[in-house]
Amino acid sequence: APQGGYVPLAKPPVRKLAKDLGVDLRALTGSGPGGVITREDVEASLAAPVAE
Amino acid sequence: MTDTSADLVILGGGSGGYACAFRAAELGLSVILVEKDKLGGTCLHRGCIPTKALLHSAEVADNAREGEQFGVKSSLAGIDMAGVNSYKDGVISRLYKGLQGLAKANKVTMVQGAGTFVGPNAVEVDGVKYTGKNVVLATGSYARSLPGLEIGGRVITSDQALNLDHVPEKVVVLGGGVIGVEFASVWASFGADVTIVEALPRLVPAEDEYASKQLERAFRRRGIKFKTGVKFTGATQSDTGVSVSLENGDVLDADLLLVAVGRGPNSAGHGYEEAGIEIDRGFVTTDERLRTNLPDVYAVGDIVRGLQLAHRGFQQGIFVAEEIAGQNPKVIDEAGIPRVTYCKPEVASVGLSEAAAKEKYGSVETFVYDLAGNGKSQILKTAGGIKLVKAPEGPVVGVTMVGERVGELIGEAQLIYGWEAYPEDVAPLIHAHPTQTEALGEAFLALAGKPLHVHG
Amino acid sequence: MTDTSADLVILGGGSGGYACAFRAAELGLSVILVEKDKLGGTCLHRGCIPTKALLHSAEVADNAREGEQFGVKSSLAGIDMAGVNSYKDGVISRLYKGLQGLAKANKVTMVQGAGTFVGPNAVEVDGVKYTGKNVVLATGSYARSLPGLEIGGRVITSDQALNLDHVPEKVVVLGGGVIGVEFASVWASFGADVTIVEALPRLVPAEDEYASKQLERAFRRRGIKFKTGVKFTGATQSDTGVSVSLENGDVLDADLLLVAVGRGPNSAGHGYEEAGIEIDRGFVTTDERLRTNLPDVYAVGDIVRGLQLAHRGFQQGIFVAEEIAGQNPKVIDEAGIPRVTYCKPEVASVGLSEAAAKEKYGSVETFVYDLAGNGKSQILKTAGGIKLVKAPEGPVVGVTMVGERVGELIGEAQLIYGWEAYPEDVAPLIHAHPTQTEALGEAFLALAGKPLHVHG
Ligand SMILES: Cc1cc2nc3c(=O)[nH]c(=O)nc-3n(C[C@H](O)[C@H](O)[C@H](O)COP(=O)(O)OP(=O)(O)OC[C@H]3O[C@@H](n4cnc5c(N)ncnc54)[C@H](O)[C@@H]3O)c2cc1C
Ligand SMILES: Cc1cc2nc3c(=O)[nH]c(=O)nc-3n(C[C@H](O)[C@H](O)[C@H](O)COP(=O)(O)OP(=O)(O)OC[C@H]3O[C@@H](n4cnc5c(N)ncnc54)[C@H](O)[C@@H]3O)c2cc1C
Repeated sequence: APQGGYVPLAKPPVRKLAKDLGVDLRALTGSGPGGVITREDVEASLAAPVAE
Repeated sequence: MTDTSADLVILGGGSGGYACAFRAAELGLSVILVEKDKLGGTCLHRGCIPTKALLHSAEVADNAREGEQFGVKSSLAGIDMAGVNSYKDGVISRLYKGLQGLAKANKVTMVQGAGTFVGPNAVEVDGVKYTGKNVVLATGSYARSLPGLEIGGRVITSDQALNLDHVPEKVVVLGGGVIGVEFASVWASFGADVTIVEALPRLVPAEDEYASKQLERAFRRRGIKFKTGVKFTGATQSDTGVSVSLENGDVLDADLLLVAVGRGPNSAGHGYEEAGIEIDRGFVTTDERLRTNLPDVYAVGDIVRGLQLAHRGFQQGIFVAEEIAGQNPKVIDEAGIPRVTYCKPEVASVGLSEAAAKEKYGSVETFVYDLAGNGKSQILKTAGGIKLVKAPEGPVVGVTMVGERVGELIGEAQLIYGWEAYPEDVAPLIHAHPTQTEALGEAFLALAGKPLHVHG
Repeated sequence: MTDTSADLVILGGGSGGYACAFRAAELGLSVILVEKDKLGGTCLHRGCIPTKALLHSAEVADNAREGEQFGVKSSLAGIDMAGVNSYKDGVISRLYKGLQGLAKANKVTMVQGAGTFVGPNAVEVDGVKYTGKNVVLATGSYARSLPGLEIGGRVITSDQALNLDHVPEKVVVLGGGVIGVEFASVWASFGADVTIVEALPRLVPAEDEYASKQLERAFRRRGIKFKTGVKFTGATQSDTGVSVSLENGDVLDADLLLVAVGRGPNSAGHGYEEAGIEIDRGFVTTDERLRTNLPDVYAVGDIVRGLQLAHRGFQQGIFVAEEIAGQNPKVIDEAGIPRVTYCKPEVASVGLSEAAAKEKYGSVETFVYDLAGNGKSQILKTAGGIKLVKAPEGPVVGVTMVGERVGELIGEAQLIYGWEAYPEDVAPLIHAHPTQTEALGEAFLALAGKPLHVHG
């Protein structure tokens, strides 16, 4: 992340959803515009957990 | 004949009880709701709704008195309390009718009468036992007094204050919390001479200090007197008045003394302790999932320690219904429950005060936006401001607002807090001009490092 | 002596121009702002602020007239237009002073005078050429009329309407858009006999049809007449009145005719076309990053086709400043800009209307929450409702609200739309009771399948 600057990985409700579901957003690649992580990305990560 | 067993038996049909009933019914559970008085409870009949009706009459009166400031040749000949009461009662009865309709539509079985909890899982009403797979206790609260201070005559609580047939000339309000400042505000608008006595060092002591300062300044301008940090020692009443003594030797004479020192949980006399339910200084003890110590017995609303607010009751009621239905709802974050005090000016907050946030995070960032910079607030001629508290490198964790009509801004603030938004999330969403929401927007812009209409 | 070159030269100091100037200055750019009249432009001096001040005087007048309904013995002897104007001008001048202070604090170089754009990158004022690495055009808009309808005498636009020294007895308002319904609302509250003429089939035709229906019903109750779907054919005026003819043969006599048929871009006479800037039916053509066809020349605000709103100007101004500073801001979603019409009752919306959403998504889900179920709205005695439009399997993409004071709910609605929230995200956040925000909360609860206070 750029110095000092805060870059949202996802919109607030999606971040909140991810947090509630225990999904680490930093482990996901965003498919939304500008690389933003979408609700679908979060849900997909639950459906198909990636190998460690 | 009514069924005497159900998935869920609820004792008390106030905000907590009925919200639980409706949600449970929606989820397919059978529900018996026991209420000794009127569906809707304190909030609808003796709380939120009637006070806010009085406060609106108060606003109308202030407007009429101050019309000249806006070029309006209005005048105020006085307050017609019979008219105020019939307006207020009209609002209540319409909402009451609606609520009864909802109970019916949701197929909730209503049982009229005073219930007693009998272990392990039933409520007895007039000799009939209603057994539930689950029981929810929701008997609410009552207006407390102080030791040695008996309610009666000129010494009243909110219950009587809501049904006065006249405007008192001179009132002392004991307690500078939400209910106290709301009544003080109404009576001042209606032309009374009002003095608030608060033992703690400031009005609305549960709020961020910023709110107290702003409110005190506004009340001073309105001519509402207050004595903070001073204890009440006694009151005596006669045919002509009531005399209130304070620890510092002051004696205040008035027509009425409103006792607004808080509300106590209504947990005695309904069989709780007798049945082995754990009670802590009057409150029913629950865990964070609102379970009492007895299996399948829950408690919601004002009998559970915490904020005494109607929508907390709603939220807890819904939570318990979903819990019972096996939906495993998320534990409620008490700090995320919005708080509004509807006096003039209003106070609204969500999340943590600066002091609480400092305790939690060590250090915090704060920003105050003064309503002097907000066009719509200038149009309303209201003063006040918005204070944000931000966790270090984190989201905004506290919003406190003071000003006329800011209560309606809490919806937005609540989403921001609840979704843990950063100032940078809010900043790109430029707010509508000219609204008071802009003040919130400006505060977030400023915290995001891009102030627009911010005066140094 | 002032510098005549800067990183950024801006032509026009209205909402778009000054927001761009302030943001650019914050980002370390040197800025020259050219304004021929007053910093703040239309919005502050002849638009948003004065109209909302009139609307507040109107609210105060209505309150005084209707006090009895609330038990308040108030009365209204009339409107003192000199008082209204001095209140209004007081608000403007305070905000104007604030804005001038901000320009100074931001170290924006103000140039007073009418500027002409000269290619490739300069603005000429009184023979002096101000050259910018970048130029932003922000000359705003003016009140349009119809062919053959000359403004003057009893035929006025908002510019004159804002400075009347009397309340007209009878007015015809040509145009049922935002500006038209706002003035109609003010004058009706001030006691005038008002008729709106709108060529399209409904009032506020840019809004979801739901809003038009609700507003028309409310206006009917208020005695505001309107003729929709009928064209204006001509007006003649005399010493004693103005006579307005409609296509259907009707003739309306009035004291004044307010022409509120929209605002045209102020893009002629400032050298734009002459310098090769592409213009499309008066509007300066830009791409989605607000670039004109000339390199390093941008345009913001009402001269760019789209919503003519002050906060759109702010947002575009900020966008261009950040773009020039190399911050690569996100393209503005025009639908995400909140829209508020401040008549009584207010209309507020964000996102798409049902019709627009259907076009985009094929089918949509909608839900309407009636304010009859909302306690605070009942207290205010206001009718109306909230309509949500949801994309199939997607977020809420449209919110339309009608009712007194709902304009302040748009802040919350805007976050929900802007952050693409699902009803399930909003539902757990139970709103404060009793507020109007609850109505929004109830609508989301219902869409999430868990209605609380919803009447079937
Ligand atoms: C003056 C005042 C103003 C307020 N303003 C607001 C406000 O603006 N906003 C806000 O959020 N909150 C406000 N509150 C607080 C709000 O009213 C309470 O938080 C809310 O009513 C609590 O709901 P509850 O269901 O826990 O209890 P209650 O609403 O008190 O309901 C309890 C119900 O149980 C019934 N009951 C009790 N015992 C028995 C029994 N043995 N058998 C059968 N029935 C029984 C009672 O009759 C009652 O109907 C206000 C309160 C007061 C007093
Ligand atoms: C009656 C009315 C009510 C309104 N109410 C609202 C409302 O409630 N909310 C809302 O969001 N919007 C409202 N608007 C719209 C809002 O005023 C405009 O959208 C906004 O002002 C547009 O900003 P702008 O910067 O594009 O243009 P403007 O504000 O028009 O500013 C343009 C500036 O450029 C200057 N200028 C023009 N040509 C030159 C030149 N050659 N040289 C130097 N200077 C020049 C002008 O003097 C002016 O100051 C209202 C408009 C009107 C008329």
